[in-house]
Amino acid sequence: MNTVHTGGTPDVLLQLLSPAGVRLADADLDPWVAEMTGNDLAALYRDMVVVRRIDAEATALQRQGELGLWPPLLGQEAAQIGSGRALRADDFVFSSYRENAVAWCRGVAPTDILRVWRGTAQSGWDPLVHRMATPSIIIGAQTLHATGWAMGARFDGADSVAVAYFGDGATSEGDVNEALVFAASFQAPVVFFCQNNHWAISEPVGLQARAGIAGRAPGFGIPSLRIDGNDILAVMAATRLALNRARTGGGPTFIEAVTYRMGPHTTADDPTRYRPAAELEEWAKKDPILRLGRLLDSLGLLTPELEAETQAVADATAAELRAGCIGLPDPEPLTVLANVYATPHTGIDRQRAEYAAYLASFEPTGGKDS
Amino acid sequence: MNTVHTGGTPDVLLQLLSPAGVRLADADLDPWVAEMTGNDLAALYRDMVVVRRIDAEATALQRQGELGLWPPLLGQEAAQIGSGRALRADDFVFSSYRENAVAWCRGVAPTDILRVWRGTAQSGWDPLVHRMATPSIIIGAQTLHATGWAMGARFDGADSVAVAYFGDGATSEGDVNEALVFAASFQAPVVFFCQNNHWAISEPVGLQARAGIAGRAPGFGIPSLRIDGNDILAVMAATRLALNRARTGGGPTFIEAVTYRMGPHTTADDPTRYRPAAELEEWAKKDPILRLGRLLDSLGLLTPELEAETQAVADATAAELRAGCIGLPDPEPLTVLANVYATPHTGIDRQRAEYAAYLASFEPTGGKDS
Amino acid sequence: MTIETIRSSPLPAANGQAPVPLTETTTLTLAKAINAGLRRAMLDDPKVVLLGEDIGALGGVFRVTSDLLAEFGPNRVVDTPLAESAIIGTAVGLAYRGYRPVCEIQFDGFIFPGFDQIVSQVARFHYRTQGALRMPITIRVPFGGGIGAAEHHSESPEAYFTHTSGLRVVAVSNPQDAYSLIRQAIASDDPVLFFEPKRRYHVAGPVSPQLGESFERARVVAAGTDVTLLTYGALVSTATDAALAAADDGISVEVIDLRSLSPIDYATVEASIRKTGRLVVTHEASRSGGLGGEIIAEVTERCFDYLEAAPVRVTGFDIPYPTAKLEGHHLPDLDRMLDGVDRVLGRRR
Amino acid sequence: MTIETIRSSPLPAANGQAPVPLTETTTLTLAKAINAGLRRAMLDDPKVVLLGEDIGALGGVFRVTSDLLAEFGPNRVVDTPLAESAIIGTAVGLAYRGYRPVCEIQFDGFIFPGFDQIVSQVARFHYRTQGALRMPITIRVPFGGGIGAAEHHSESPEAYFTHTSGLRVVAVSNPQDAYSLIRQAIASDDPVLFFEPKRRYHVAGPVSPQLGESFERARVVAAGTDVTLLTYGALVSTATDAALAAADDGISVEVIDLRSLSPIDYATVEASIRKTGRLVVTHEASRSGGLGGEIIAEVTERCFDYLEAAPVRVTGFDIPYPTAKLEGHHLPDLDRMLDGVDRVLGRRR
Ligand SMILES: Cc1ncc(C[n+]2csc(CCOP(=O)(O)OP(=O)(O)O)c2C)c(N)n1
Ligand SMILES: Cc1ncc(C[n+]2csc(CCOP(=O)(O)OP(=O)(O)O)c2C)c(N)n1
Ligand SMILES: [Mg+2]
Ligand SMILES: [Mg+2]
Repeated sequence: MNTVHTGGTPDVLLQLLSPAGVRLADADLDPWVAEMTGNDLAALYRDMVVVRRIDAEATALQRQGELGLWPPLLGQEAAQIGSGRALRADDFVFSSYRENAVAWCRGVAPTDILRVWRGTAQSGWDPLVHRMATPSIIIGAQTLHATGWAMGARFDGADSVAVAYFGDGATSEGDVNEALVFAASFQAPVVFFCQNNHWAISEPVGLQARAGIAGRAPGFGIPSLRIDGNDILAVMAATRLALNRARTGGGPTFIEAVTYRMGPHTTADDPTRYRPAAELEEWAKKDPILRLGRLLDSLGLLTPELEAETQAVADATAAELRAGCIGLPDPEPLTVLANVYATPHTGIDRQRAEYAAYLASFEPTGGKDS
Repeated sequence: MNTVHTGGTPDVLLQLLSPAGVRLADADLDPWVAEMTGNDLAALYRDMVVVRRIDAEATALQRQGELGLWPPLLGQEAAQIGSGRALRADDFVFSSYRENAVAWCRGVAPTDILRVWRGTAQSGWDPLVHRMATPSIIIGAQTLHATGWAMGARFDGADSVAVAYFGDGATSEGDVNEALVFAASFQAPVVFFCQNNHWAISEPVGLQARAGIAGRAPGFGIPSLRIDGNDILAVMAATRLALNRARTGGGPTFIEAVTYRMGPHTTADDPTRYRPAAELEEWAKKDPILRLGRLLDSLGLLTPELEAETQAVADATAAELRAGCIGLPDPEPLTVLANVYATPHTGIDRQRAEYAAYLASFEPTGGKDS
Repeated sequence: MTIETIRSSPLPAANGQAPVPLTETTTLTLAKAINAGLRRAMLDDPKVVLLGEDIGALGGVFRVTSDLLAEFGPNRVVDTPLAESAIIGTAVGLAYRGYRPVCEIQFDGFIFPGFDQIVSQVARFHYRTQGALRMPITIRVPFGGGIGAAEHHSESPEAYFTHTSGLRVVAVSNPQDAYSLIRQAIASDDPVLFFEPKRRYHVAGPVSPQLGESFERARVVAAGTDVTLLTYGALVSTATDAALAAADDGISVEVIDLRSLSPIDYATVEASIRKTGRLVVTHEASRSGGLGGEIIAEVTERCFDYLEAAPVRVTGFDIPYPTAKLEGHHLPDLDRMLDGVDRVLGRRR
Repeated sequence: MTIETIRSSPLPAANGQAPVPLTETTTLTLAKAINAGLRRAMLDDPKVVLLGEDIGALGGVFRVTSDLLAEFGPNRVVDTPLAESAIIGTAVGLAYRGYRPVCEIQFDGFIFPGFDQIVSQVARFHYRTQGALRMPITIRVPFGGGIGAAEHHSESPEAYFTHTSGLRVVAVSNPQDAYSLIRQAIASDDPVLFFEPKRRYHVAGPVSPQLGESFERARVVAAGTDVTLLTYGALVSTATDAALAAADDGISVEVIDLRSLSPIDYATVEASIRKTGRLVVTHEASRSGGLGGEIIAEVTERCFDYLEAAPVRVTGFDIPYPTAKLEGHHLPDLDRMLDGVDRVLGRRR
């Protein structure tokens, strides 16, 4: 297997699909997408269009004051859908805040993704139900959680795999490096999936990783792959390859998906302060959706029906999202003091009783304004 | 320069001196020790014998209850003297607790090294005078201090170099990895000198670094060298090479000195619980002092005079150490509350006054027993 | 309660020009006042360097370091890789070399990866080396809630640092103090945790170029005789409003802005309590182990005979910082402060 | 003061045999009692796994995990690489999978590299997920001084954790509690910081196999009527001695061992203070921001009318933990406790 780099800095960028939509051959990756049908490709296309639409709608909702903040994934659809769709239901995802398309793949309702950003909950979904952890805002922390989960899977003799998603900036944090150490030591079935979107807020990737991101892992004893993250076929193939290594006792794999954050860091960010406009233009040419569209087109699959159907799903999802978002109920006041502990706790119980009494003292005039 | 590994896991172990004391050639390292005279070799030999004697005497002092604890360097004399003697006076050392021979090279009086372990002070010497930081007990923390110091040296346009000493176990800590990231990003003039002595208390190096220690740095964009740490010539040459890279704008270098902790982790440790006896025997054959002795002998330099003189220095140093240790004054009681801040501080000033009054209240009966 | 977003209001774009040094009293936002203080300190002492994430071209996510990169260059305004332990740890190394590093932690909740370096290194080197080594490091931390943010962006971790000997801890509440105290913090030969009330960043006020009185001194914001209301940071403004509201009710509340959280200016606090006999302490941080308890214990010890009632705490609950739609319940507001005043006066419960 | 070294006394060598489970009251050292408790928990629940540095073949630097690797194998007793953040962070992942990890932090001072994972992750997941995810993680920390050790080996960091909502904090003082409470901590569905008084590790006492009363309950160690002396961990023994000494002087001191530091059993504390009217709190940790202040503030609020004097603190100073030859000055000892008792009785100063 030549594409798995066990040493040195891999500078090859693995691709199965050129920006022009031409299918390229790669002996190592090809087998992992060999059985894909036209329908499969169309499904991936639909996924990408829909999550881009979710992203646009959420951005609009933020601009309209319905969300506090939104971290767009614009440009990273292939990296997220390609990997997310490669997972098995019993695998477990540990992600950062930007993996909204992965959540989509894990069956999370779009409205639930918004809860955190509307501020009605700190976890939009039950992590055990969707087998996707609450996204980590502390950069890199989740890579250790993924590694621990994978250690447990190995102890249990299970063939489920943990997948840790994180950004290029995250690779500088101690936690991510400690995760690589532990994963290597315990040969934990974990896939480290790094989306190198070239920026950590205003900082270019070169500040974080002088030798290239994929070059880091082999020094820890973890093979790595550097793939075109805007090429959904390469992403899917590489993820399947890595998952399979993990399932069959091969231990951890590190994937660098080279992609680009086409939007701001979040809706609060203004990238014109630090990012050359030309760079964005360059990457627009490598758009992941256009690219798969071109392949579909060349295969005669980009039919008006597919376009229409995709559009309809996107429209419906966006409408559902908007209505769902606006309809999200505000949490009950006293839930502020709920669930701090799993078992009764004299300290919190007292504060809860006191606050309930305090709120009740406003009752005659209609309750505390909140 | 072939010996500086910029990628992959270097498995070559660079040597200039075989365990039998035979001088070996290495095109990259040779120039850095080309000008060494017989006197220079004899001086290194003397250094190693003396620091081993200091180590033995300190161990004895601990057994006799004069020290609380002692971390022996037995077996690591070449790694520490070879590197310590390569430094310039204006370089700055940031070390761990085991680098007593490096402190010796920095001109720290042996008795001062003991202060910490006798418990009379938390820093045995003034770090700014000896240009060697107070040894870090928190594993790995000092590698960031070294990197910061080196960033400052670069900002200042100075050609001084920071040297960070740490162990194989330390490479697992987030801090050490973050230090590599920062050093690479800022091309800081810092040498990372890792003594791989095969153990971190009871844990073998394989638990910490599956791919080998020297293989880690290239992935961060830092070239590395893997050298025989019991070969004082290789150590000195590699350190000089790395220092020179740093001084001339080449940025950081990582050195893995492969050596062996022949004693316990500290005097409180019992390695028979976890370490195979055969391993120790194997390494005894590679003893760094024997090895240089054999070279000197083959060069006709291991004269009775040298032996006698070395012995005399060692004896004198040990005697000085013992007398110095036992004579170390206990700190004055009120120093417990001194120097918490550099500037007056109402909180601590009050506690100091109160405690002085409290102590004074015992005066009639001869003061508080302490 | 509406959701405010971080920087929901448009921010002035970087103009690329070096601002003129503050020479006379000028109206500045709190954020701009810190910017001006940083700039003054950097002009005065070439050993002052800034370290942090996104502090260069972007000028920090709150724009507190705007334009400083352009003026002082990348060796003085250092955009660092994304690693808080390294930001603090390299600052220690710089201090070893005689620098006066000013670290920016992007948000309160991101200080914890750097906690070990702060607690075990920065705070201790002067003591450890018996005074041989100074750690004139300033760690700037935008802190507190009320901005409708996601988790880890609204915390008040100050008590972790006031329990750490060797650190000084300062919290500012207004543009003038922001300017004067950041300069004093940087000039201090001791390490200083410098807490900036992020929800007050865009509130403007007059700033004179004076250094002002020592940052160890608390400030009596409003004089009063019935109750002492003690606070710091963003809540100083709320407390001042509460005092006004109480005055309508005939209650005279003395509001004190602590400014220095470690050490605490007990001379000023004691003088107030000897006058009022009643104390309310209010902060956003959780109650248990928060600064309020420490202050009450100390005041009880110093002024037991002057206390007419048990001191009262009005604080955040003992919960992780809650989701945005619930933070209005967690944060002490005017009503809860008045409730505290009522309680210490025995008027309620 | 003499220097004691860590493990200066010879330790029993690993015998390689699995100890018989505790079935009747047996005399055990505190360290062995924890070992027995861990073993019981591991036998009872296959999801209990131990993680830590040197806990396998070595049995931990204090031998608390002796023989467990041999009995349970490397998937249950996991010697980890040297990285505290990872020890805690992987425990979180294991908890996600239904495990009950028990992490050993080798010494108190080494917990700080893991602080972020404890404070921002372990403590919050239950709240964050509205109860969907439990974090039954126990973090064992040998704590406190008095062993003549080098820096970072003698600290009392408990107040950082009692200020962290979402954590439970327990400190044990004797072999029976060590055995019972480690089992309760592991069985708890909440995360527990479990502080072990390292200078008492080798003190033996009777241990019955009972789980005993809930770890939330404080224990009245010695009944008394004049002064309440509140403490936990290693100082319980000193406080008991102080009570005996005070009795010689005709002063009746009630000694309370808190056991749970978060939450605190204020029912027991209040009952005592209503009786004595006088409170002394003593701990090794620094005074400012320590647990003493919190307790005094709370007691003042709850029992103001019962207090006959201002409560007194007898604690470590506001200094980094000092060098071994000075720790005798820093640590509260019998004399300083008696001085505190005298002060609260108005007999001195
Ligand atoms: C520990 C920590 N430090 C700082 C931040 C603030 N922050 C949020 S996102 C971000 C950049 C992350 O960049 P990257 O890892 O590349 O992910 P991306 O945003 O590009 O997806 C920073 C610095 C944080 N969330 N956590
Ligand atoms: C942060 C931290 N964790 C744990 C320890 C306890 N400890 C002291 S030395 C040591 C092993 C260090 O091994 P290594 O880095 O290989 O250095 P060596 O002792 O072999 O020189 C450990 C775990 C510590 N001092 N600091
Ligand atoms: Mg990025
Ligand atoms: Mg080692």
